[in-house]
Formats: sequence, C-alpha cells, structure tokens
Amino acid sequence: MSYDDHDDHGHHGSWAPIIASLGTMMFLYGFSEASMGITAIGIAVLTWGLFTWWKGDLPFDGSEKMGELEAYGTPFGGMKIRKAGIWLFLMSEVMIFGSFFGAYMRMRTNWNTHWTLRDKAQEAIDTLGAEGTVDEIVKKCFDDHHHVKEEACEIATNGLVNSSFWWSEPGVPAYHHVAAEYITADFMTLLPGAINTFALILSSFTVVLALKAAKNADLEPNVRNKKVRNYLVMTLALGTLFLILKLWEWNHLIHDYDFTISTLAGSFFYVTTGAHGIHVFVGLIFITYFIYKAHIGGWDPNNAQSIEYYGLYWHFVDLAWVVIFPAFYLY
Amino acid sequence: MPTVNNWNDSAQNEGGSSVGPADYTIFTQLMVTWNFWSLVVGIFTFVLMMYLVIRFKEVSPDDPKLDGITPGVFPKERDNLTLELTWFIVPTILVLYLTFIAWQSMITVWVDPYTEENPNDTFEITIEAYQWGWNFYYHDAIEVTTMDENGTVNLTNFVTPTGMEIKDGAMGFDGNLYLPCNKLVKAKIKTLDDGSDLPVLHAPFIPEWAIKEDAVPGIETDMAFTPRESGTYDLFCAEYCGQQHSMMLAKVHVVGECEA
Amino acid sequence: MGEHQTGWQKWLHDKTGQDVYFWNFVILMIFTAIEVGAVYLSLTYGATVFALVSVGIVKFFGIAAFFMHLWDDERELTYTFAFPFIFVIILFIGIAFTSPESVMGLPAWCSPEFIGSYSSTAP
Amino acid sequence: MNKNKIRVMSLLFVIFIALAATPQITSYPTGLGANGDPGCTCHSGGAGTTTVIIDGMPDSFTAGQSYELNITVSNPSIAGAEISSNMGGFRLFASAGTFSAGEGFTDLVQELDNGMTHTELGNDNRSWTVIWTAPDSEGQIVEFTVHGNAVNGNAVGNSPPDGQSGDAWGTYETSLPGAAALGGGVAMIEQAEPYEVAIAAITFGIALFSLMLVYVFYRNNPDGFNLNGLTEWLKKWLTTTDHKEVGTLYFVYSFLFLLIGGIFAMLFRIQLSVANNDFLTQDQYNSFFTLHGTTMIFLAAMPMIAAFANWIIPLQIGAKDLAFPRVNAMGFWMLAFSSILLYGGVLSGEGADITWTMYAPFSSSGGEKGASAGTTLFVAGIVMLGISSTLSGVNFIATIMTMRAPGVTWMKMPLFTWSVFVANAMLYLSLPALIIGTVYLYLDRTIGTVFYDAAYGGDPILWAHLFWFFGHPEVYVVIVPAFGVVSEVLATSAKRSIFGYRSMVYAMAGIGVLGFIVWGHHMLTSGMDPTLRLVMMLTTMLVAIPTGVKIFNWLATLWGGSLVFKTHTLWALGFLVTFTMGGISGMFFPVAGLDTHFHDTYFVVAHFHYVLVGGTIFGMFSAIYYWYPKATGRKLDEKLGLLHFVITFVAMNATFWPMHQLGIEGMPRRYHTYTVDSWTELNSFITISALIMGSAQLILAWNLVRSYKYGEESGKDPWGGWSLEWTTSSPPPTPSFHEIPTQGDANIHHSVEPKGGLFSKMWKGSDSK
Repeated sequence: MSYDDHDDHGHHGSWAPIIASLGTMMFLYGFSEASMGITAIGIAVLTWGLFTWWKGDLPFDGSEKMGELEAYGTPFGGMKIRKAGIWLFLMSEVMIFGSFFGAYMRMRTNWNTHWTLRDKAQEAIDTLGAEGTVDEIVKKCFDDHHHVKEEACEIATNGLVNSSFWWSEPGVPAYHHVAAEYITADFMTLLPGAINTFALILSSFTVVLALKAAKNADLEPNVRNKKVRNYLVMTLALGTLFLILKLWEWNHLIHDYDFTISTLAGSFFYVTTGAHGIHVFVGLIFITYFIYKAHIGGWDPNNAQSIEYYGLYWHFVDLAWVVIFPAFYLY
Repeated sequence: MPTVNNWNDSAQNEGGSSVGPADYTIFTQLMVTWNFWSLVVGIFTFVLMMYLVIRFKEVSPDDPKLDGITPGVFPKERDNLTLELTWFIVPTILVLYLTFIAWQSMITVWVDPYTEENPNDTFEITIEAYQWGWNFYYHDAIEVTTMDENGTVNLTNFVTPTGMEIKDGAMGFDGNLYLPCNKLVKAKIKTLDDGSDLPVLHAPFIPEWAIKEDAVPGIETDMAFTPRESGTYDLFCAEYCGQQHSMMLAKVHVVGECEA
Repeated sequence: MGEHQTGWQKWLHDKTGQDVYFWNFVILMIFTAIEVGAVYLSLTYGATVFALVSVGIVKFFGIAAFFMHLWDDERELTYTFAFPFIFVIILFIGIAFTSPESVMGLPAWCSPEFIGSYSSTAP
Repeated sequence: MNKNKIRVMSLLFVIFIALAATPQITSYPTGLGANGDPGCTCHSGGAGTTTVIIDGMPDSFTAGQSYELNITVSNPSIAGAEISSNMGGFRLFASAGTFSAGEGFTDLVQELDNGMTHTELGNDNRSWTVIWTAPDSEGQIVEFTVHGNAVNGNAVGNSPPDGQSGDAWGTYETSLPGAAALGGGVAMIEQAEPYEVAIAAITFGIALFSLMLVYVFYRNNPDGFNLNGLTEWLKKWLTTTDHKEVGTLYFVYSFLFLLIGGIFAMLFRIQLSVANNDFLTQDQYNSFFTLHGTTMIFLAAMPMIAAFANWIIPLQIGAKDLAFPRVNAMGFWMLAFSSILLYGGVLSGEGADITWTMYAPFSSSGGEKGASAGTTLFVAGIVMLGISSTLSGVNFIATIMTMRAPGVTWMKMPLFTWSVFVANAMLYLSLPALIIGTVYLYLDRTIGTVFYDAAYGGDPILWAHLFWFFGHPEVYVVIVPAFGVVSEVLATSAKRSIFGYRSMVYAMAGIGVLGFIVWGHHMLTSGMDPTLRLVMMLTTMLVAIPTGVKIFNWLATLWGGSLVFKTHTLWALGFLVTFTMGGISGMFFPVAGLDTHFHDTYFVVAHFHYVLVGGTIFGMFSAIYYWYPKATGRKLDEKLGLLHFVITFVAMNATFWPMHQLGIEGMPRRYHTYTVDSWTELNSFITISALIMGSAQLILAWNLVRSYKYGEESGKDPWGGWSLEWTTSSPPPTPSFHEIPTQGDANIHHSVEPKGGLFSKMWKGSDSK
C-alpha cells in the first residue's frame, strides 16, 4: 500500500523504514525474552513507523503531478506499477499459505502421526465395508505405514470400531485429539467457524461496493466519501466480528475440550488459523487508515485504485479462509 | 583365530578407517568412474580456457571493440546453434550415462540388501543413538574372542552397557560394536526414546564401508553393508547433535573368519 | 476493475438488476452452506473429502475470478497469480504426500531389474 | 523536527539496550537471552524472598585442596519446621573445581551435570554440606552460583504446577580467588579466552569501521565537519530511499559482516589445526561455525548481491529508481536490525549453536543438553531476515518487470539484470517455506507448540524439507547473480558481445526451475521417502547441463576477442576455474553410493566453499572492481587488486582443495576436534592457508578506502561496456536518469510487431503493448 514519489526534485527521505524495522526488532526481542515491556514498546514503535509511512501518503490524489508510475513493457505494460506490485506480493502469500497447507497435509496424511493413522483406519473401514474384520483393517492400515509400530494401528482401529468417539478410549492419550473430531459432537464448535466464513465473504462484498462507490464519478465528493466510509466501516465491523468469534472459539476449544497448543493437531490448528487471523488483523489496521481518508474526504475516482489494491489483499485473505475452513474444521 | 579385541585398549590408534572406505565397497568403484570423468571434463575445460586466454589476449590497447559495442546499444548477438546444441547434448549424454550408473548404485545400496532373503547370511543389529553415545543391540548371535584370559565369549542377543559417562573434554569411547565377517549386516537405526534423553537427530557413519543413515526421533531407519576384512574401524556421528557431537564416537570390530 | 463489463455480465445486470458481484456473493453463500451441510450427512471418508474439495474449488474460483476480478483483467495477472501454484504443487508432491517408508517403500518402477545390480560384490 | 526524531530514536535505542541488558544482570550465568535455570526444575515458580547462603569459604583457595561448604536456605514466611518432608532444595555450580558430598550427606546430595543438587531424600532439609575440591590452577577466580528453594511441602511427588504454590526461590552468587590471583603477586596468565578475542576483534572492527565512516564524512565535505553537519549527514543516510544510497548501505554492511564472518572462520580453523585441540570449547566452536555460516550467507553474500542489484539494476534498465523505494529501504533496515538479534546471544556467551541449517528437533530444544539460550533470538533474527528478503525480492521483481526503458526488452536485457531477476524470483518463491518453518521453530521455542517434537507426533523431517525447499534455491540465489557479473565482465573484457545470449538466458531460467526440484539431495540419508531419493537424484544430475552450457558459452565469448587483463577480468577467470571445479565436485553428491559416504563430511565443505567462495565471492569481487568506478567516479588500484587476487586465489585453493581429501578419508564436518592423528597434517596446512586468505581481504578494504580519494578518474565508460549504466556520469545523478533513456539495438530490426500472447512476445523480444 505504498505511494512513492518519483518526481525529479531530488529524493525525499523517509523515516518510516528505519522506525518500523526498529519496532519489529524490539517486538521480536521482547517476545523471545518473554519481556512484555520490550514487546509493547516494539509494537508502539512499529505503529509509529506505519503512521509515519501513511502520513506521507495522505495527500496522494492521483493527479498527473502526484500520479503513480505506469508500467512499461511486457507483461504489465499500461498497468499501474502498484497493481503489478500487489499481485507479485500475493505470489508470496500464495507460497506462505501453500507452505502452511503442505506442512499440515504432511502431518495429516502421510507422516506417522496417530492423526494420520486414524484417517488410514477410517479409509480401510470405508474400503472394506461392513464385512472387514478388525484384523483386516489393522493390516491395511499397517501396510500403508511400514515404519509405525503395529500396535499404533490397532489402537486407531479399535478406537474407530468400538466407539463413536474413539479418542475417548482410555488407552489413547489426549494429544491424539483432532480439531475436526469435535464438530460432530458439538455444534457450538463449528458455529463460529461457519459464521466467520459468511462474515468474510460478506466483507469481501462490501469492499467491492466501497470500490464501486469510490470510482463512481457521478456522485458528489462528500456523498461518495460518505458511501465509501460506510462500506469500509461495515468491512471493519465484519472483520472485527471475525476476530472476536475466532478468539471465542479458541477459548471454547481450550477450556471445554482441553484442546491446547501443546498437541500436534492443536499446534497446526492454532498456528495456521492464527496466521490467517494476523492477516485479517493487518487488513483491519490498513482499513482504519482508509476510513480516516474517507472521513477527511480524500477519495476520488483518480485515487480509488488504492482501495482496489487493498481489496485484492482482503479478497486473498478470504480466499485463504476458503481453503482453511474445510481443511481444518470440516475434514 | 580372528582379531584380538579388548574393550579399553588403544585401538583408537590403529587408524584402520582414517584413510577412507575399503577397496571392496561400491564407493571405491564409483569413485574410479567419477574421478575419471571429472578429470576428462576438467582437463578439457581448463586446456580450452588456457588456450583461449593466451590466444586471444589483448595485443594493443587500441584493439577495436567488436560486435557493435557502443554504450546504450544492445550489441550484435553472436550465436551458433550447432555449437550450442553440441555442448548441450554432449553433457546431457554424459550426465544420463552417469545417472544410470548412479541409479544402479542406488539399487545396490538401498534395495538389494533388503530384498535378498537369506537369513543365514545376514546379521541383524539395532543401533540406538543418544546424546552423546551409542547402544548396540544384537538380534543374532556373535562369537567374540577377547584378549583377556577368559577366552571365547558367546554373545547372544547381547546388549552393551551404556558405557562410561562422557565428561566435557574427555576423549571417551562409549561403545564397541562387534560384527562378523562376510555377512550382510542389516542395521535398524533409532534414537533412544524412553524419555530419559533429549531426542535429536544423529547419524551413525562408518567410513570403512562408506555408509551412513540418520537416526530420526519417531521412526526407524535402515542401513546395510558387508564387512569383508577383519579389523577395528571408527564409527562417527555425522549429524550435528549438540555440544559433544564430536565426542560421539564408537569402535567397530570385525571378528571371525574372513576367508570366503 | 470491471467498468467495461461485457457479454453475459451485462446481460445478467440487465436481467436481474444486480451486478455480477452480487450474484457471486450469493453463490458463495450457498456453496458455503452446502459445505457445512455435507459434513452432517453420514458420508464415507472419501465422499466427504470429494465434496469438500469440489465446493472449495468452486468458491476459490468465485473469489479469484470475480471479487479479485481476474476474469475482467489482463490475462498476465492470472498468469502471475497462477505461477506460484506450480511451486505449491511441487511442495505438495515433495513434502505433503511423502512419508519415510523404509527402503522397501521404493516402488517397483524405480528398479532397473533388467540389468541387475552394478556391484559384482553384492552379497 | 528531524533532529528531534534522531533524539527520540537514540533515546529509544538506549532504553532498548538498557532493557535488553537487564535479564543479563538478573539471570547470570546463562546471560542475555537466557530463560535460565531458575533453580530446582520441579519448583520453578515463585521468585521471592528466599535467602541462600554459602558458609565455609576461605579467603582464597589453594590448588587441589578440598573445602567444606555449607549451603543454607531460609525463608521465614514459608513454614518448614512443622512438616517433616519436602522443605527445600538447592542447585550449586562453580566455574572450576569438582564437587562431592560432604560428611554425613552422602545420601542427601548428589552430583548432577558438573554441579551439585539435593537428592529425593535430601529435600527434607534446608541446609546441606558439600565438599568442593579446588582446581589445579591458582591463577583464577572461581565463580559460585547457588539457587535455593524454600518449599512448603504441599507437593506430592513431582507434580507441578499444583505443588508449587507458596514456594519461593532465591539465588546467591559469590566468587573465590585462587591464592595466586589474590595478593598482588605474579598472577598466572591464563590462556587468552577466544570468546574475548572474538568480541574484542568485533568491537575493534566496529570502532575502526566507525572511524572510517567519520573519515569518509570528513572527506566528503571538509568544511562542514562539525556536529551539526554530522547530524544532517547521518539523517540523510538513515532516511534515504535512493537506490544508490541504499545500495551503498548494503555494501558497507555486507563488507563489515564478511570480515566478522572471516574472523569466526579463522578462530575455528585455529581450533581445528591439530588433533585433540582445545583452543575453543565445544560450545564456542559450535556457535562460531553456526554464526560463520549464517553470517556469510545471509549477512555477507546476499547483502553484497543486493548492494549491486540496488546500484546497477535501475541504471541498466534505464529506470529512475526502484519501483518501491521505501519498501527497498525497509528491506535494508530489517536486515540491519536482524543482525542484532542474530548476534544477541553471542555477546553474552550463549550464542546459537544450531548450525546454519538449524535442524530440528535439536534447534527446538533447550536446557543442559539442548540448544543454547541465544537460539531463540537467533531464530527470531532469521524470521526478520525472511521479511527483509521478501521486501527486497518483490521490489526487484516489480522493478524489472515494469520499469524497463524503451528498447530494454526481455531479450535485450543485460545478463546481470536477468540473473538478478532469476535469483530474486527463486528467492521470492522459496522463502515462504523457510519463514513458515522458522515460525514453527520459533513458536516451538517460545510458546510450546510441538511441530518438531517426535514425542507428540511431530516431525523432525518436516523441518529438513521446509528448510531445503528454501535452502537449495537459496544456494542458486547466491550463485546466479555471480553468473550475471561474470557474463558482463568477460564480454566487456574481451571487447565482444556475450556468446549465445539466448542460451545463457534459457540456462539461467532452467537452473531457476531445476533449483526447486532438487532439494532432496541434501536429505538422501535423512530418512526421506525413498521415491524422492530417486527423483531428486535424477533431477540433481540434470543441473549440470545448463551450468555446463553457461561455462562453454563464457569460453566461447573469449573466442576472437581481445582480452584485457584488468583486475575484474582476473576475478572472472578465477571464477571460471574454481566454479568449474566446484561444479564437478557437486556431481559426486547425487550418487547414492557416494553420498552415503560424503554426506556431512569435509567433501561437502570443500564443495560448497568452492562454489560459494570461488563462485559467489569471486564474482562479487569482480563486480566490486568492475562497478566501483561507476559508483565513485574513481578506479580501484590495479596493483593492489592484482596482489589481492593472487593471494586470495592461491590461498583459497590451498584452503579448500585439501578438504576433499579429508572428506574422502571420512572426517565429519561440524566436529569440534578429531582424534585421528593422520588428519593433522592437512588440517594445519588448511589453517595456515585460511589465515592468509582472511588477512588478504584487508588489502581490498584498504584499496576501497584509498581509491575513494586517490583513485584514477574513470569517466563515463572506463571499461568499454555497452549497457545503459555506462551512458550516465560516474557517479550517476539523483534520480538516476533525468530523461528515461532509450536503448538502441545493433541487430537488424523487424519492423513488424510480433503477434501472440505473453510467451510468444517474450520469445520474440517485443515489448510493445
């Protein structure tokens, strides 16, 4: 979301990069050392850096003088370079979430976790049907995983065959629990995730409406800015709802099910959804700046592309949730 | 009678394994091939380079710039499809040839030992790694003649003691592995997982047979090799495992008849 | 962004009075409902996965094509967005769907049986 | 306003240093970055009012003599007398000497990890007696640390956290001088502590470096040499977003860390020079080679490449600046601050010792046998490096894709620009895997997730996969820009155009793609899926083909030319020699029968130093001599340059060639010391060569400083290059072009615009849109 000055009157320095970097360093230092003081100062400094950055961007009005550069040449010729930039940035985001899923799928499908074995046993039950004896199921499960002890397959199979909630078997330690297992047992566990899905899709829609309003040259400037502001506030509210529900849900899982971060399934669940939550949070921080700009009447069709670029990021966050939700809640 | 061994002798100075893998390993055979082709490629490249550098060095500073080199102008492109294809295809053939040999060696190292079913010719052990030392478990009987006056000792399903505790800076050996000669040794490798030890990666590495495999917490891995000469060899840990990684040593003793 | 909506999008807008974003939004909502509902049907393991993946693909397409308006934008942007998925697939094949089987796990096609082994000293 | 900002920032920095130093004071001996052992581990909660005392200490100790020490724990607010068991515990350490149980206490105290603690039976007491036997050397001061617990006995067995309520612990530290260290007599001079040597050298280096900066500032404008001018000057550098100035920052930073990394290398080469050496302790050795690797890759090689990319790319493609100048500056400052995190542990003696590959689960462990306390900061630093590289990566890719001047089409782009594009694309797409892997690792270390903990089903191999999915593209990321430099330098020096421009580009792109599917060859013996072993073996062998194409194209470039032997030419030719050798030795690794031996031996060390020193560093040195005139307007001294090249080239080969032999003989890498005497000879030779090679870099430093003022004036195009950067003045103005230039083309033009989609346009070289 940067606007950079390319005019010929010498370069303008900016304090933002060094301040934001110092803030990041202090934050990471504080977090590593479990020192709340330094962590808090780090976040404050980081925020200061961001505000310094945005202050330089506020007068950006999209006119010829202040206008951003257009790309030249193949492949992005004629586009604004920021648009190319945001799409290139999304490439990195694709790889980030790809890595999250790659790691998750590894632990879920092929690595020798009890989690995997549960799936393998379930697969065996599906394949063999009702006639399959426990021994056959165990054998099929074991055939897929030479390195596991055979007993592990037995535990998984017995759990599935003998009990509808196999993890409640006394022989199976609590850390074999799977997030998705809870949902069929408790509607309240799935509910926040489902509402969040709807909320994110709706918020994607409001961002699109905000962009449409900002681009509408027929409107009076103050009417346009008001519309943009209202749509963005709706997005902000939906995003906030998303985060609140997520925290509520985490609280529910931890306290009602003892599903904590110190289990493998918990690690993947909380860290992946948490990483997505941080993306949402960053999006919300950016949107406050956009709302402020709408509040002071800063949007017009010439600079509305900033909302478009922001929207691309926000839709991508939605897109990531489209994959996370079935993978972590429903599967 | 076979090699004389003792638990605490100065076997470390025999140095049998410090000169690289044995002649009969597949490593040595492959090295011959690879060294040969490395020399061919290297000598060809360097001779060509020497020739070009000397032949085409600057005669006078006024030598003209060729190919229309002017600042700000993309110079005339020079290429020769035949030449470029030549040095695309010839290395490709060489690489494919070497890959084929490498593929065969992979089968020899990682497949054949596990598919040949002849229990009489195999000797199974489990190597258990911990910070910082080794436990060796024997699944087959082995006859070891020791230097002391007791004579022959039959070791069946024999488990070594943990050995002495290694102090900081001490050069202690924490285990001795005894192997028969001319038998395929199949080793299962794992880390100590009874909770008393920090589970980290290790890797038993025996240069004599050019073999190593990581010990990974949570799973078992395999390696296989065939000793063919009696003697005492080093076993190193090859995967960084913490402070005393370099102290994680053991001795491998090949005992018994080696004449086929 | 789609100021120059053409063909069916214009038709849709004229017929219904709502633009493509609205209908995209509605369809996404419906498919999400299907997705959640599918879990409560007692499907087999494979069928559940199949349902989730198909619905996921539809929703993914809806968001990327219309909300991110790749449908109306230059094709180059679609290529840009699609490019990293090649590497995600490589990552999935290499990391997600492999497991440390023993050496026995090597599939048969890996073995050049017809030439035998390289070493003459194999036991 | 701006001065005010400098003040605020300096104040913040001072506060940060003060806050960061606080844990060092409170948790000595584990130091800065320590989560420290707070006493008996089963009662870790509740620091409070407990007092711990050691009685029975003499004024000074005599060598070898035993002393009886009484440890007493007291806390009036925690009742101990009423209960018969579980009253307290202690943990005692000394920096030298040995412990044993005191008379009558053999059942109550025990030795544990070179210190003393109470036994299960012994926790029914609140005072204990131990025997401490003094070390043999009287010339030292022994530090004692004792942690004590006062326990209220509500614990049943070892059952935290319930049993900890109401307990409190305290710490007492004291020191005991030896007889010789006391009374002003001639104290025995201890062997120099390598840690202190390293820290002193680094401090001295930084001081020298600051002096150099002040000198440069003075030289810039001798009249404005005052504090006010300095503030302005500093402000200019701290806030700059100009690509040339950021490039200079990158360069200075990377050169500093090249020297620091070199100091580490020389220290542990001294340790390795003879068998059974103890110049460094194991901990020092482990953290030194860890920092050497990380520093050289992330803080020296990559910033050096970023420096030249920053400086040269906009000039070569005819852009006024990079696409996102502020993002670019942020990339640099993220990198700069990350080094504080990476080195945070070293300065307190708890440097990360997890190797540059950071293999889990060792890197996620802690405690006595696990990774040292500085590791958490180190991992945080790696996360920050990831952010930095992502920011600079998106910037370079966007710049090259969108800001090429007319005429600079894809297939008319200088090869250096192409190489930076390929390298950054690879980095950009592979880096997320490392970031995710390190975030998992970081969370494992801080908030207790179990991603790599096998006891909970976690997967150690997952780390290796994620790391090498990034790691192998990464090693191409550092070598490919060197390819670009050598292509430019050789063509210019031969006064010809590069031979086979297109095949060079395709080869680079091919290396870029192949780089993503070969990571498994680092893990052939790591318990990886056997099918991957085969696949990665085949693909790895294929990498040799495009690399071979490049080498023969370079050789063909010389054909028919008129080769000028400038210093940069020598470096490029040196690159050809060493990189070819490194490339050939790389062909040994994907072979199953060879890799089971070579993996993690010195053969690997030899190989990657041949390609990283002989490849990347030689290429970058070539770039220094080649583009220094463009940046400063003055040439570097050719005689010093020749001296620098000859010494470095010979010493480099003398250092790394013998390592091949050591590898074949089976010497494992990352060994603190070795027991095989026959390896001493080669190792001593390597050490001497390494010291020579390290020292030779001072010639370059001196050359850089001296030529800045006294070098020969260069003019626009000193070497006869063709690309756009040689059309501007040296140094170039800011912004770098007042008018966007147009690149000409000496080839026959096709006036007809090619038809077709993106790919055919790229192939045919059209840039019209």
